[in-house]
This record gives sequence, structure tokens and C-alpha cells, in this order.
Amino acid sequence: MTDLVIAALCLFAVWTGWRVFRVDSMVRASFSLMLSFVAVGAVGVVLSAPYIGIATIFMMAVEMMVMAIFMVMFMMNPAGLNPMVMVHQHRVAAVAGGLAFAGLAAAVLAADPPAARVATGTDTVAALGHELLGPSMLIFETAGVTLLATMVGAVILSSRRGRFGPADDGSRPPGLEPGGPPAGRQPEGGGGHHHHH
Amino acid sequence: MIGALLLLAVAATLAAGTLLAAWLDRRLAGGGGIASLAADWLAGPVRTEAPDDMNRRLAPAWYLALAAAGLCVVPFAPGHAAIDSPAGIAIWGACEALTVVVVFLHGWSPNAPFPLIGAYRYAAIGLPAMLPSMFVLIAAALPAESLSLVAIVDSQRGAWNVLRQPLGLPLFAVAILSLTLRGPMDYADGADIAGGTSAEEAGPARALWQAARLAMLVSACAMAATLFLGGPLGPVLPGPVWLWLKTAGMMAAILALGARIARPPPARMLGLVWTVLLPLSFLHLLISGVIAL
Amino acid sequence: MTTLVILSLWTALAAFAASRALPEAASTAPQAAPFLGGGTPDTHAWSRYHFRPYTMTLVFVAFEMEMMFMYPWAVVFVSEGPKALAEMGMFLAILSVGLLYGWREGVFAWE
Amino acid sequence: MSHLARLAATAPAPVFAAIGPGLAPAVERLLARPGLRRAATPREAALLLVAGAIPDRAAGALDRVHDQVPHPRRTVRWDGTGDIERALLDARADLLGGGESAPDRRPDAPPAPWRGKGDHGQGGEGMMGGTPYGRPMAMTGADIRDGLQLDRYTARVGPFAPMLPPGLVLEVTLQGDVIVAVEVQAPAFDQPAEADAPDLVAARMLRLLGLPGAADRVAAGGRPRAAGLLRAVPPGLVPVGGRDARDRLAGCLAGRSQEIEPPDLAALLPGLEWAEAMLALASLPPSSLAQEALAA
Repeated sequence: MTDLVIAALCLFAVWTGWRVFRVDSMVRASFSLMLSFVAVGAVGVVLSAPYIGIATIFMMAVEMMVMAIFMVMFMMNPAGLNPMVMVHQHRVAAVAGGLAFAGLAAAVLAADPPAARVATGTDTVAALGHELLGPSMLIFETAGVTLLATMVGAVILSSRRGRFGPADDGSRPPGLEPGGPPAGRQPEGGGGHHHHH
Repeated sequence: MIGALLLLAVAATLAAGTLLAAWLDRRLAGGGGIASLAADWLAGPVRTEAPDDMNRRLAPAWYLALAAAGLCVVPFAPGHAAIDSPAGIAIWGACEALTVVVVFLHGWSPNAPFPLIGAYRYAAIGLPAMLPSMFVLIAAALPAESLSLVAIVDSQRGAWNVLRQPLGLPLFAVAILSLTLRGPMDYADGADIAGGTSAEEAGPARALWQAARLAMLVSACAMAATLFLGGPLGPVLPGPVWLWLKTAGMMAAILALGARIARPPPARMLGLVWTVLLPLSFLHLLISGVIAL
Repeated sequence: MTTLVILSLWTALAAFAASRALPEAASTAPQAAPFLGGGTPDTHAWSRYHFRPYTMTLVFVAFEMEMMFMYPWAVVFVSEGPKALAEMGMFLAILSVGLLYGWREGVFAWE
Repeated sequence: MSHLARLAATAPAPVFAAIGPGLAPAVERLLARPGLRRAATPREAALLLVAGAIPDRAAGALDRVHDQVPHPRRTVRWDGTGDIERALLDARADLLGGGESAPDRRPDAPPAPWRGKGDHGQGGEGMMGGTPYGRPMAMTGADIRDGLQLDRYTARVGPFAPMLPPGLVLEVTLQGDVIVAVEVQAPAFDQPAEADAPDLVAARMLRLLGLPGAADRVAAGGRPRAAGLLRAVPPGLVPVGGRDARDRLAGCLAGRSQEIEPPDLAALLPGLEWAEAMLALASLPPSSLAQEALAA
């Protein structure tokens, strides 16, 4: 029974994943991908990993929302009012897809999954928590700092508004004395946004 | 057997609660009421120019389904919920996240300017407004040592969370307002965009969307009652009755609150959410954590 | 499994109800035109929509991802005791740095 | 009459108002009555209230709004005299009892012919060309705030847009929800001095702040009984004569009427987000946006 449900969910995930490249609208494509991930999350729920499964759904809902926003923002013809082909460089794409599939399939076949069933009544969420606070503490903390770096990097790359003015004006700090050169370390040549006063 | 009974309770609560919410909405917040829902239902449908038909028809349905799914994790009696999952509050969190998607789709699908602005505004405010509610959910799980709402109810036998986590209920109220498109958090349906995501909706589709909004109010208020007011706990009366009473009280409070707070333009609210609500929810987690130890 | 069955049940029910209650509608051209208070648009509303707080969404996604770690952590908070409290302090500190940085750069605004 | 129709008959009648010269204050007070519901959009309405003599320049717009009301629908005209509430309720009861719906006034033709054109018959060519489903697609242009070259959406809003003073037609160009260009195509209709009354100006602002109940209370001479009114209005919004929108709201709530020199909308509105722009417009007395004011 469980196997059947998992097979159905996998088929649904593949089908919605395929739909991503068949629908013309960026919004439909984003949320097709979301449905695909929802099915993957549901597989997690069936496999006695309820938190990880639900968290996948949770995260993907948010992320695909953000992705839809950016897709519509930057893609030509975002609603697919004129039908179009969503796949480019067919041959390269086919080869890359085939290689990725073969690689992942090999990884799955080569992996040695634990054979023991999870005993009913095991609190897998608590086990996850103890793991995060115990052996995997370093990974957990590294992830925290990495995500902080992501936040800072995203802001630097995408924000026009800087502390010291618009980014395309160089966002230069004011001088230490009135009219003096900008405070702080000077960028070494080639910055492209030098202002010589 | 008990499972079927609980599912029935969810469906009945949602249906009766939606009617009660419509009535309260009319009395407390100047909303349309049950009769207006019927009037909308009888009006003719409108199909806009080149809309996304599928999403247009499904958005109200998904919204309703999310309200029902959210209500399923709420225990109707101590120890009994339709979905007694060890990841209960994460399921509710996922419903919150998917609500943003659904409201966005509702505004996107008619291919018209005002609904589109409403959809994007809602995404801008609804996404970060979810963060305080996540902190609230996490804080509620601390004393219970579980993500299950059944355990969260049990952990409140001594004292309700509304006392142990004083900032929780106000912060969660913001999330409820945002989930149900009401009052100061209703960025989907502003008057300056002629009703926003609903501006091009007429007939049964409009009635269904409005009903789904009210159903979500029932669900979110039941969740608030469970997280902070001990859910089905209470003397003399049976558990479900306590839950219904507390939920109805929350609904009235939220409707009255939503009708009495001004809604700033979205840019201003975005700043408020990140610089006021979020630091407050940090503080909330800290207080709850120290008290729980 | 029960979880999955119940959630799919609601989804299917709602979708079925919507497909029955909201039949395919058809409108005449003047009725279908978007409402602009009597005015007319030049183009379709669907476009490369300039979503103003785009930087905020990037900070938000990172924030959100970080918070997903906190759910399992909350479950073991009481049993792990002070260690978990220190952990939370660190986590909130990291998040606060992100928040402060974003605030200083003014990303929580309409660009 | 079915049970549902009988239930619907007890609901307040949803009315969308197309307001002509001279009747704005009367209609605003009329729609606050409990038997009527102010529809935010014609899609929500069953009745179209045409108040006053609509000038010829707005006749086409009136027909467009009329056709956007879903069936069954009815138009009720009002010249400012007689028991209009009775007339509206009678029309509503007749519609629910199976009365005939008003037919479209404009021809059933798409904004541009499209059927059969293009590779898939959708009226377009390539990615961005043609007029798919009858309208062209938006094209990119410069932005004022962050310089991203994304699509601009140009439309004429008004003269019966509920968030603008009746009669005012603005041709706005939006990028996202920020206004990048404005042209005033027609001024607001002339209204009696009562339209500038501080309580009505405050009520219009409160409605935009999401407080319809408070707006009705203020228009009826009461207190708003709501929190965060002034804080909700961003400081420094469209200052005219040294007073911004927040000062104007505070003045109106205190019952002070205001003299305002006509603002130059084409210069003031670009760069504002839509909600802020509408709030700023509502804070100005409508007479400052009427004919002679804008001509001066």
C-alpha cells in the first residue's frame, strides 16, 4: 500500500515537473514546480519523516512564490500570451538531463540505505533536534553563518540603495574632513564607478 | 471511528463557523454578512479578457482547502485531533505559506491591473508577516517539547500560554489578519485598488472567495485558541464546546480589531513588519525560552 | 499516511466543489474589459511586473530557511537545557545581524 | 422566488455610483445608509446609480462601467430629488424577483481584432508581437526609482474610479505599483462647496486606510473610533503650502476646512506608490482638482 502511494506521488512529481516546461506562463511553471516539490514532501511524510516532508512543502511554497515574482519580473512574455517553447538548446539540455538522471540513479543504486524499519512511535522530530544540537552542531552553525552570508551577498548584489547613496554612483562614504577624499579603503582600479572631483 | 467523527467535527465546525463569522463580520466590522454572500452567489459570473481560467477557478477552492487542512491539526478534545501529527504546527505553517500562493494566484489570474497590484502587494507583506507567526509557533512548542498540537494543549494544563507567553497572542493576531485578508493586513483588497484581487470577481466565484476568507478566519482563530487559550481544556463543559466558545471569542476579537486599526500604505507596513514586529518576535522567543526552562 | 489521506481528501473535495459551483463562464467583450473606472488600458495587465521589494524577498528566503532549523530545536529545547538556550542566543544573534544589515542598507522598502 | 433569493433580498443592495457634477456629497452620504452597500467595483454591484447629468465627455466611460456590472443589473438615475433609496431598493427587489437585466450598451467587439491571426490564432506573433487576445503586450521603459528597465503599463483611470474624485481622468503609467508618469486628461466635475467639508475629506481618506466603518461614522458627524490614523499616513506625502497629507488629515479630523492652491498633479504624483498617491489625492479638497482650479 505504502509502495503504491509512493509510486503515485513520484509519478505526480515527475508529471508536474514535466509540466514546468510545457506551460507557457511563468506563474504556472513556478507553481507546477511547487506541486512537484509538494509531492516529494508528501513522500517524506509517508516515509515517517513528517517534519522533513512538511518542511519541504513549507519551504517550497515560499520559495516558488519568490521565484514566480522574479520569473515574471525578468522574463519576456511572462504570462505566455504568445505561446512559446520553454526549452532552449534542446540537444545540450537532453544530454545534460540524461547525464544527471544517470548520475542520480547510480547514486541511488550504489547507496546503502538502512534496512531497519523505524519503530512506530519513534519521535523522529526530537531525534532530529538532538542530532542538530549534538553531532551535527557544527554543520548546523555553519549553515547559519552561510545563510547570513547569503543574506548580505543578496543585499549587496541586488540593492541599488546603499548606505552612502545609489550603487550606480559608487555609494561612496563622505570624507573624514569636509570636501576630503571618501573615508575607508579605496577600491583598487577598474571599479568602473570612479568619481574624480 | 473516532477519526471519522473528528473529520465530521472539522467539516461541521468550518461550516457553522463560517456562518457565524459572516454574521459577526456584519455586526462588528460592517462586512456583507450571510445575505450578501447569497446575493453574490446569485449574481452572474464574469470572465475577464484572456484570464488564467484554471487558477481563477481553483484559487477559492485551494483557499477553502487550506482552511480545512489547518483546522484538521486542531485537537477538538484533549488528545484527539483529526491529524495528530508529530509535525502539527509545521503543517499549519505550510498552510500559511500556501495561503500567500493562493491569494497571489487569485489576483494574478484575471489579467487585470487592480487585482495584479493587490496580488503583488499581498506577496510583499504576506511573506514577511509569516515570520512573526513562525516564531510564535516555535515558542509554543518549547514548553510542550513537541510540534504536535495535542502536546501543546496538554502542556497548558497548568497555565495557558497566553499567560506564559504574553507577546504571543498579539503577534499571532497579526498573522490571522494577514491570512484572512482583514483590517490593517489586508493588502490584497485595498479600496485604492477597487477591491484588489477581488476587483474583477463577480457571482459565485466572489461568494466562494468571501466564504473561504471567513472559513480561514474560523481555522486561524481555532488555532489561536489552541495555542494560547488551552484549546479544548476547561471545566464542566466537554472539550469541543470549550474550543468552539474560545474560537468564537477570538473571531469576534479579531473582527473588531481589524475594523479599528488603520492600514498604512504597503511600503510603510513593510518597514513596520521588519523593524518592529520581527524584533518583537525575537523578544517573544527569548522570554518564552527563559520561562520554559 | 492518515495525514496525507486527509489533506488530499480536502483538496480533492474543494477542487471538485469549485469545478461544479464555478462553471466556465463567458462574457461579452465590453463586460470582460478590465475595470479602470470607465478608463481604458493600452496593453494587457500581465507584464514584466516591477516588484519593488525584491531585495527584501532574498533576505526573506534566507531568513526563512534558517528558521526551519528551529522547529526540531524547539522540541528538544527543554531536555537539552542551557545548551539549547545558548544555541538559540547564537541563532537569534545571526538572524539579528542579517536583520540589522538589511535595515541599515534600507532593503525593507519599496525600491 | 427561491429561498436563496429571499435571503439575498434581505442583504443591503450593492450599488456602484457613477457621480456627475453637483451630487458627490449627496451620494457619499446616501451610500452610508444601512440599506445600501457601496460597491468598490461594478463587479460587486447589481445597481448602477447614475447621479446628476453626466457630461458628454464621460458618456463612453459610463457605458463601459455599465457593461462591467454583472447580470442581472439595472441602472437607476437620480437628479438629487425624490426618495432615491426607495427607488434603489425597488429596483433591487425587482431584479431578485426575476426582473429583466439591462443589456450591454457597447458593441460586443474586442479592443482589437485578433481571432485567427498569428501562428496559433491567438492574435500574436513571436514572443511579444501582435495583439494576443485583442490587446498588445506592455513594453519596457525607464523607471524613476531604481532604474530597472521593466514593463510599463499605461491606462486611463476615471472618470468614475471610486478612488478618484468623480470626473477626474488621469492617464497614468505604472511600473509595478509605482507611478512613473501622469497626465491629467480631464478635471474633476464641479461640486457644491459641501464636497470640500472636512468630514467628507476625512471620510475619503479613512476609506483608503481600510476603515469604511470609521469613514461612515465621520461622515455622519461622529468620531472615527479607530487607532493609528495619523501614523498610517506617511510623513512628507505631497506637501502643498507646507502641509503634507498627514497634516491635512489631522486638520480635517479636527474639523478645520482648508484652502489649497491647485496642485500640479503631473509633477507631484510620479515617483509615488499607487496607495500613497491615492491617499494624497483624497487629502486634497475636490474643488482644487476641478476645472477652473486646474486651468489656473
